[in-house]
Amino acid sequence: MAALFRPWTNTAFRIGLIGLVGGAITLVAAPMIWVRTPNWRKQFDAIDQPVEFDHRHHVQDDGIDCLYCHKEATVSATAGIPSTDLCMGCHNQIWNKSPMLEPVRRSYFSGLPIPWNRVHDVPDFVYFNHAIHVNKGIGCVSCHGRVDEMGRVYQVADLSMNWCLNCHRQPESHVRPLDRITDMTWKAADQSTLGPYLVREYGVRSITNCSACHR
Amino acid sequence: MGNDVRALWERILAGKTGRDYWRSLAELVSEGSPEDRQREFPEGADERPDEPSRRSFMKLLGASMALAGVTGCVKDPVEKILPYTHRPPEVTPGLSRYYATSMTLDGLATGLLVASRDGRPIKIEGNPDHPASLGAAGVLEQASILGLYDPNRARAITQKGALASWDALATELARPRTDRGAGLRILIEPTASPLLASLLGRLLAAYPAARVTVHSAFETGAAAQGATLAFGRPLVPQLDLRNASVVVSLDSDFLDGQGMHLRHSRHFAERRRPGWPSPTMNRLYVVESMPSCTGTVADHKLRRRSSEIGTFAAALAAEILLGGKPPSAVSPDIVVALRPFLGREERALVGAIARDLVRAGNGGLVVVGDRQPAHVHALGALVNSVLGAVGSTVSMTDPILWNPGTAGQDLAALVAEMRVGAVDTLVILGGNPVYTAPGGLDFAGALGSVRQSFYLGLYADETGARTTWFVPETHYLEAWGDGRAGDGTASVVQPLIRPLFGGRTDAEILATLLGTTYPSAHALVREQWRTMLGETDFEARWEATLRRGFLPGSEAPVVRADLAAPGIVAALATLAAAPAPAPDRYELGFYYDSKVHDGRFANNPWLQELPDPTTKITWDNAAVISIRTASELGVMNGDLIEITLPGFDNAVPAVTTSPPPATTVVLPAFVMAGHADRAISLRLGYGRGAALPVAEGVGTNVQPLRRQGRSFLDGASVRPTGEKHALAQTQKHWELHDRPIALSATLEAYRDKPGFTREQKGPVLSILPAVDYTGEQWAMSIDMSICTGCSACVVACQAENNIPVVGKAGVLRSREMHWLRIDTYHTGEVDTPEVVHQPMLCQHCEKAPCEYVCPVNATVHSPDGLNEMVYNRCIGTRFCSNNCPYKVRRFNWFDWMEEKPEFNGDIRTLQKNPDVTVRERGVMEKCTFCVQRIRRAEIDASIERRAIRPGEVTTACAQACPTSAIRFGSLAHKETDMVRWREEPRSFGVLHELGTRPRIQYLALIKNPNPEVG
Amino acid sequence: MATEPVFIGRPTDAELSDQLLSTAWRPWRRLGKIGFLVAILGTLSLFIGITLTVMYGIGMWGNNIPVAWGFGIINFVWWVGIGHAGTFISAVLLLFEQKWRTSINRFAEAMTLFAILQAAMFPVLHLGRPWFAYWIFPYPATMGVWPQFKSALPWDAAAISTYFTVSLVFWYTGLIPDLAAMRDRAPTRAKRFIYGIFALGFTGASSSYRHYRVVYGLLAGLSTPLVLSVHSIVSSDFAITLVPGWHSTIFPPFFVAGAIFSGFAMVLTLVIPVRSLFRLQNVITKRHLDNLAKMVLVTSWVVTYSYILEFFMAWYSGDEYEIFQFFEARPFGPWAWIFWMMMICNAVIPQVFWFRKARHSLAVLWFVSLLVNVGMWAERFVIIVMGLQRDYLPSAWDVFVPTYVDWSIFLGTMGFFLLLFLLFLRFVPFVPLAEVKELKHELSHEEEH
Amino acid sequence: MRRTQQRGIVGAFDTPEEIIRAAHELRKSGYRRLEGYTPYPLLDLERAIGRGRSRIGFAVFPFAIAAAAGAYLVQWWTNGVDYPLNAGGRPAHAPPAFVPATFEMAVLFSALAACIILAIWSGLPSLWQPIFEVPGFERASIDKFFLAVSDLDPAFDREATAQRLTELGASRVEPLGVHPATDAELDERLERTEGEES
Repeated sequence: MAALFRPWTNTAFRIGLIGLVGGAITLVAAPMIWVRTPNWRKQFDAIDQPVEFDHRHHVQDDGIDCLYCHKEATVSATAGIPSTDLCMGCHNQIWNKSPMLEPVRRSYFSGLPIPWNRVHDVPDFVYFNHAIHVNKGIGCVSCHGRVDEMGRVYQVADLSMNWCLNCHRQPESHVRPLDRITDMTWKAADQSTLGPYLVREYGVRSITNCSACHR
Repeated sequence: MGNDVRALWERILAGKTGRDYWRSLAELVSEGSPEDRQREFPEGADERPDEPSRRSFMKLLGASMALAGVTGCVKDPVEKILPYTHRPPEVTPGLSRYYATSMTLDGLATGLLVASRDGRPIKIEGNPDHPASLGAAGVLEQASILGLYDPNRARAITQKGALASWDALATELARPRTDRGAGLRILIEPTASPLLASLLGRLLAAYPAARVTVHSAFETGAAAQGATLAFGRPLVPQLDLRNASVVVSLDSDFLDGQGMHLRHSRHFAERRRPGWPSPTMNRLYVVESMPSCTGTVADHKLRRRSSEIGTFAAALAAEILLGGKPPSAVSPDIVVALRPFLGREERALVGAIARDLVRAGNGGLVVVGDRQPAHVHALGALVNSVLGAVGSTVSMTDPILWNPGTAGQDLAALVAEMRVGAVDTLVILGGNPVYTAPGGLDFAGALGSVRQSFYLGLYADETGARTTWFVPETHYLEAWGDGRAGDGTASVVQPLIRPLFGGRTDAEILATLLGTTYPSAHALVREQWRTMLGETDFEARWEATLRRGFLPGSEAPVVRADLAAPGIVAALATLAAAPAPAPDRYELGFYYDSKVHDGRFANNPWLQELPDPTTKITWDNAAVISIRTASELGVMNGDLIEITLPGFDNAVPAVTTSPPPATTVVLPAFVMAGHADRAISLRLGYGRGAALPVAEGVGTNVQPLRRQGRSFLDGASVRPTGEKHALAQTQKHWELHDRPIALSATLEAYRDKPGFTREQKGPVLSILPAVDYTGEQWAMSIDMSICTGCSACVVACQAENNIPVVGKAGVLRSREMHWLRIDTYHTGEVDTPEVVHQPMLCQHCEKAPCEYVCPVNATVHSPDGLNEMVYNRCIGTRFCSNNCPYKVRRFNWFDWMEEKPEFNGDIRTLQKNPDVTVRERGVMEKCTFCVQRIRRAEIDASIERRAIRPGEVTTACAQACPTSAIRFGSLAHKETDMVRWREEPRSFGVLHELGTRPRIQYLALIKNPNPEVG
Repeated sequence: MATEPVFIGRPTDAELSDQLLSTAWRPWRRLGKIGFLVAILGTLSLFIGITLTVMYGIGMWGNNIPVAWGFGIINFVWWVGIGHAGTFISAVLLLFEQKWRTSINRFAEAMTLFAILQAAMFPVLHLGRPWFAYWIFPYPATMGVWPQFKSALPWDAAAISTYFTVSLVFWYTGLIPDLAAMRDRAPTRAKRFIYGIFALGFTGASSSYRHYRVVYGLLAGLSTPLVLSVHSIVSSDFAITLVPGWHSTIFPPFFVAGAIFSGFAMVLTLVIPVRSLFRLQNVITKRHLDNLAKMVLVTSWVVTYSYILEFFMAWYSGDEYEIFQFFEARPFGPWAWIFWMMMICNAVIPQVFWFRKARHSLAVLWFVSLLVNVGMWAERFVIIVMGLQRDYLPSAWDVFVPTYVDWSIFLGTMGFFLLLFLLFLRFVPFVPLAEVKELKHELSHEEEH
Repeated sequence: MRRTQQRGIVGAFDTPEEIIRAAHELRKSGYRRLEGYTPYPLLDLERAIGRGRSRIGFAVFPFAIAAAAGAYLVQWWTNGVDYPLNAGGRPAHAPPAFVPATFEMAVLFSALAACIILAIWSGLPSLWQPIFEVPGFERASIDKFFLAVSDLDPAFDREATAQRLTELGASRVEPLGVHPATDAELDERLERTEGEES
């Protein structure tokens, strides 16, 4: 009698089988790849701000130091967003008519804060402390990238725990002299010798235990 | 069922050792069979949320996203940052600042330091320099921070329930009176505030006919009246326990719940700790009806009904003056009057105590509780002066509380006047009299016949609902004001935050009465203190005072006091005349609750969930009775009993204005070893009415049974109703089962055999490689000898670590979240057991059993010896909790913020500590040794390129402990007490033989019994 | 007395095939329909229970501190245990060349598969945050954190997943010749088509059979240590801890024995009704039931011995916590009646199997097997709940009280199990046709010589 | 096993004994490319057609070893090397604790390997094979025993072999894989057979 299946079913069936296995593998692999993409990590997408604040202008043209506005960085966990009166310190003199600065003036006179949008956002269970990093020779640029070249600021590092551990495991390859903390362009002549020296000098410790960041 | 229960009790009492008793009690009374428990939870009656909350769905959503994301954290949409517009120079975002202020309770102030972060107060600590605090902060002080953020606080001025404006109110209040104040009555709580005193003074000057009633749920004047008898003038005793070597407490809980209890605890502990090499201790006798915290640390506890304590005092005095040779000459009349009391108590016992006191001489001390009537205080004063203790362990000063003098009027008189309509304006400043007034006089009814009544209160409570005008009061953390500590030290109250709901202070109301329509408490305080600090560079001194929180050297001067025989004779006469208690009746004793006090803190979830130090009951009050009483009545824990006080209706002339208050109260019985027989102890402050959602329906209001001027009364009849009520206890087993958990010994035994804990410490054999711990190694030492079980540490921990509240249902299911609990064990005699308090928290074992069973590395050990709990890594297998022999781990069975928003949510979230993660549903949590504080200190030290200093870091519990029984620090700091204590012979580790190598060392409880007492 | 034969009658291969295959297309009677209804209702309650748990949290269960593990883990261990008999019958008995295993092995294996499915739900479901269950596997995470392999739970994950996969493979391999038979015998073209796909084009060529036999034996050889390892690992969830009553070195063998004990009981519970419903008395003879009963009796003794040993060791160790656990908490503490129920069901009742009469009365067999299942569930309850209710610090003691969600999930798994089992009976030849024919062939040979 | 090009003759037998005898005979008379199709494994037949013991076991073994090694290495590297954490004071690299997972993985992969190799060596899955075209072959899985002789067999001769099979007791003899089956033919045949059945 006639067979139930035709010759072509063999090929069809095997292709189907391969598809099945392949599909299963993709199902597992795809998300693992996805979470490593800048897209998921929210890297490189410049964020709009209520005020068109341009770091390029303030840092490069005016040569204002990071710590002038973000002064808490040296003492507190948060780097601090400057209060409106700090902005107005200059801008009641210069550009005090500029429509660009309208929101600032409104905030200044109404007393309502300017609602900035957070760019570097780690989960709430991560207790990052600016003070200790800044005081132990980790430069702004190391995590925030060339902010001085950003019109609208965006996240450069992927801010994954692996990324944190990467530096925590070998601080010597990232430390820099304390007077170069806010220097965006500084490069060590020879990090391999300078690094270990600074680590000893500043008493930098490689801390990878959990409660260092999670409490 | 009554009979077989009776049989059970008989069997228990027959038991030779306490052991059988405790066991049976554990099995049959405390816990009940699971089948019973099941009945408590009928299908679906557990904490099943009514309808799926939005967040739960978001959770699921998040879950699926996380699943898709194969990663720990799901990124949220863009978050906002709101910087200051005008930044205050002193504020640094992310750093806490501390401000000195003080909290006033029952008129006496306690100095505090309050941590403020980014403008919101988040934590309360004691003010180390303040005489009433010495750096400690009690349960109520700690918890008051949550009271500030209570969303149920009143928010608006109302007139007859309708919204009204301050202007309208002010004009009403300030309306000039023509009657010299004849119709004006002021009802205030006891106060020692210089500001209020002067304002009231001015008021009475302006309206000489006005009358002031000082009312509190309890009489606070007994001591002063006693002194009037003993010394012929009203004085109050100031204790100095640093000098006391033998203390006899007559119904006094001086280590907990009194104005100066923090100071007393600290000083008592200093003499209590049997240090090494020469262990010496003071000795404490406690005579009381209901076991108190003080009672639990006593070397000898004597169970007496409150009414018998007077007799005891007399007998003691008799023994001292007649038993041995009189140590000092007293007037013969006293001796004569005392003679009949000789032997009214068992002489061997009282004699021994008397001799002990005499030996101690001016190191002896008799403390009489405020609950006792004046004549007992007089006898106390007698004994003290005979011993020569006056001037050494106790000194007399003028009363600290403000006294209206001739303008004064007691509550009963006021109510009578109100009822006949003689009062046209009644101004009530706090105190919620409708609830706190004794049931005897129907205050609520009388209030109806007052033309115009004003009430200033934190809540629109029972009183607020009945007065014509209601004014929201400011919380003390929002207010300017002042007060005096128990020793008279003038202290300032300064606000840390703008009033959240508007609100006024009592001073402002009084000022308004005096005609200023827009008073400012700030201005008033400054005015007042101008007079106290003097004009000369006032600003600087004012600034200094604000920084310090109080005015040094302002304590009340000690006055000389000589015995006045006639008064004492009179006292003895009243005592002799006291009628014998009816045989078939029971004595009712009324007590402040150690958590909700007189009910003013009833809306505070932390306090409601805090286990009572002695009964471990949460979310309830009970009729506490002795074992024999229980056996007489045939009841066990949770059986509802009906307490009736006969002959009530004629106590008050005309109770026609409103339905007469009930004379019977039904509430659950709780059987407590160490309680006096044939007496029933009731705690005030429960059964609050509406407007307090948290407190509503919690416990039973026992005020209807109270009588004006009596904190205990005789002649109640009791009847079991046969119904049951589930009491939510956090601890149900009180027996040690001979396990080496909470070790104890007597002083002699300790001297003879110091190494009695040797089995429970030292190295243990292990096949595991030694982990070398270098650098800072965090550890804790706890001295059980000086732990009174007051539970301040528990609340401190709750405040510091964002610990959620689970509610009664949660506690009944044994799901309370406290990281730190106080285990209380009973040993020894059945009737009067020895009590051991053992604060139990994560032991931070070096070989932690919890760690190696976690499949995902969510709990691991840090190089500095901490047992780390990583919430964000935890998947919630609960394996760690199973393997924790100390059972100190807590699990988030629900998202408590979601499931119990009424306790954890709303603006209460403003209190949360920003340095501690708020734990998600389904993760394990536990004591972290306040790791956030440790890391903070590490960072500071590291930035300054130095090592952490000894004492730089301490945990919330250690910081709050009134007796400093908890010491925290690094093992590297050899010179600290924490380390020295561990080297004392009596130190030990709990469950040492398991080889967990706990980082917490306990110091065994040492008691110092009098060998003469059998 | 002559032992019963393992095969009755002399049907031709064709008749035999029709008898054994037809179950897959003969229309069902009312009884089957009712069965399905019950099963579906049970499954429903399971999914309601799961939804509530995932939506609100583990708080919906009765667990608390100290009793952090409740029904979840009880059910897990119980179901895994039941699974063991299937593998035991099909693998171990195969290696020992027990003829009587033939006609019931597929049946038992299916039971294994479905039991493991029920069990596998719980390790995930009982988590506080089930959506992170995958963290227990060592995959390259952006967090850079790994599982902790000193815990017994990753072992569990490995063991259970392996156990399920291997059992599935084993089962399917055995099934292939019969699927081929179904392909060639099924009445409608559609059916033949479907079975044909699953038969993978198997022809019964000797060249395939020669590998086939070896592989089948190999799988049996692998499954035997596997079945022992799985419950040993499950037992180490308890044995590696220091909870009184858990911390014991006899747990692995004790648990394996218990597992097989409950497994055989479950086989009896299922086989007896099926046998009569489908009139298979000739292939599943009294001999099979008799042997099963004997196995139950033996394992019951192993379990009983372990109980006695536990008590002895508790006393002998002199460890006060163990002593309290065994001599006070279990016999007299809360839920004590469950402890006594366990003792009676597992140690006493199976003793009736000493009597041939009992072994040959379907009613007795069936009820005893039911009671054994109850008893083994009770054993898990006793170990897990009672150990935690009364551990080291009396201050922390408390009792466990299950909630309606606990029950809906527990009963739900039974419904779901029944559902899968009925589907299996409906669509798969549950007596291995090829093997029975082989057996018949061998038997006929034996008779000749 | 080039089954798809397999051609030759199939003989159907009614009992195992017959087919085994037939196989022996053919073997004796120099046939080398024989294949039997039976409802259940017949060890004797395999021997008769000259198939020795299967070596599949050796093929599986390496997989077992590889899996075990891999499992242990993963545990050792993740816990001991990449991120060692102090869990309960136990050593980060704890061989005893790593045994269970190692063992389980070995079992898992050898089982999977065994089945996959089995499938490959027996040319499965292939839903269609020429043998299926042989009329009456559907009984091969029930109660008939088929013996196929490949035309690649040195001793193969269409008539003679057919003759021989009948002599040896084959109830019927059919050509195998004679018509390269096109879909069209199959369709047309199918109709016919279905006609017959009904």
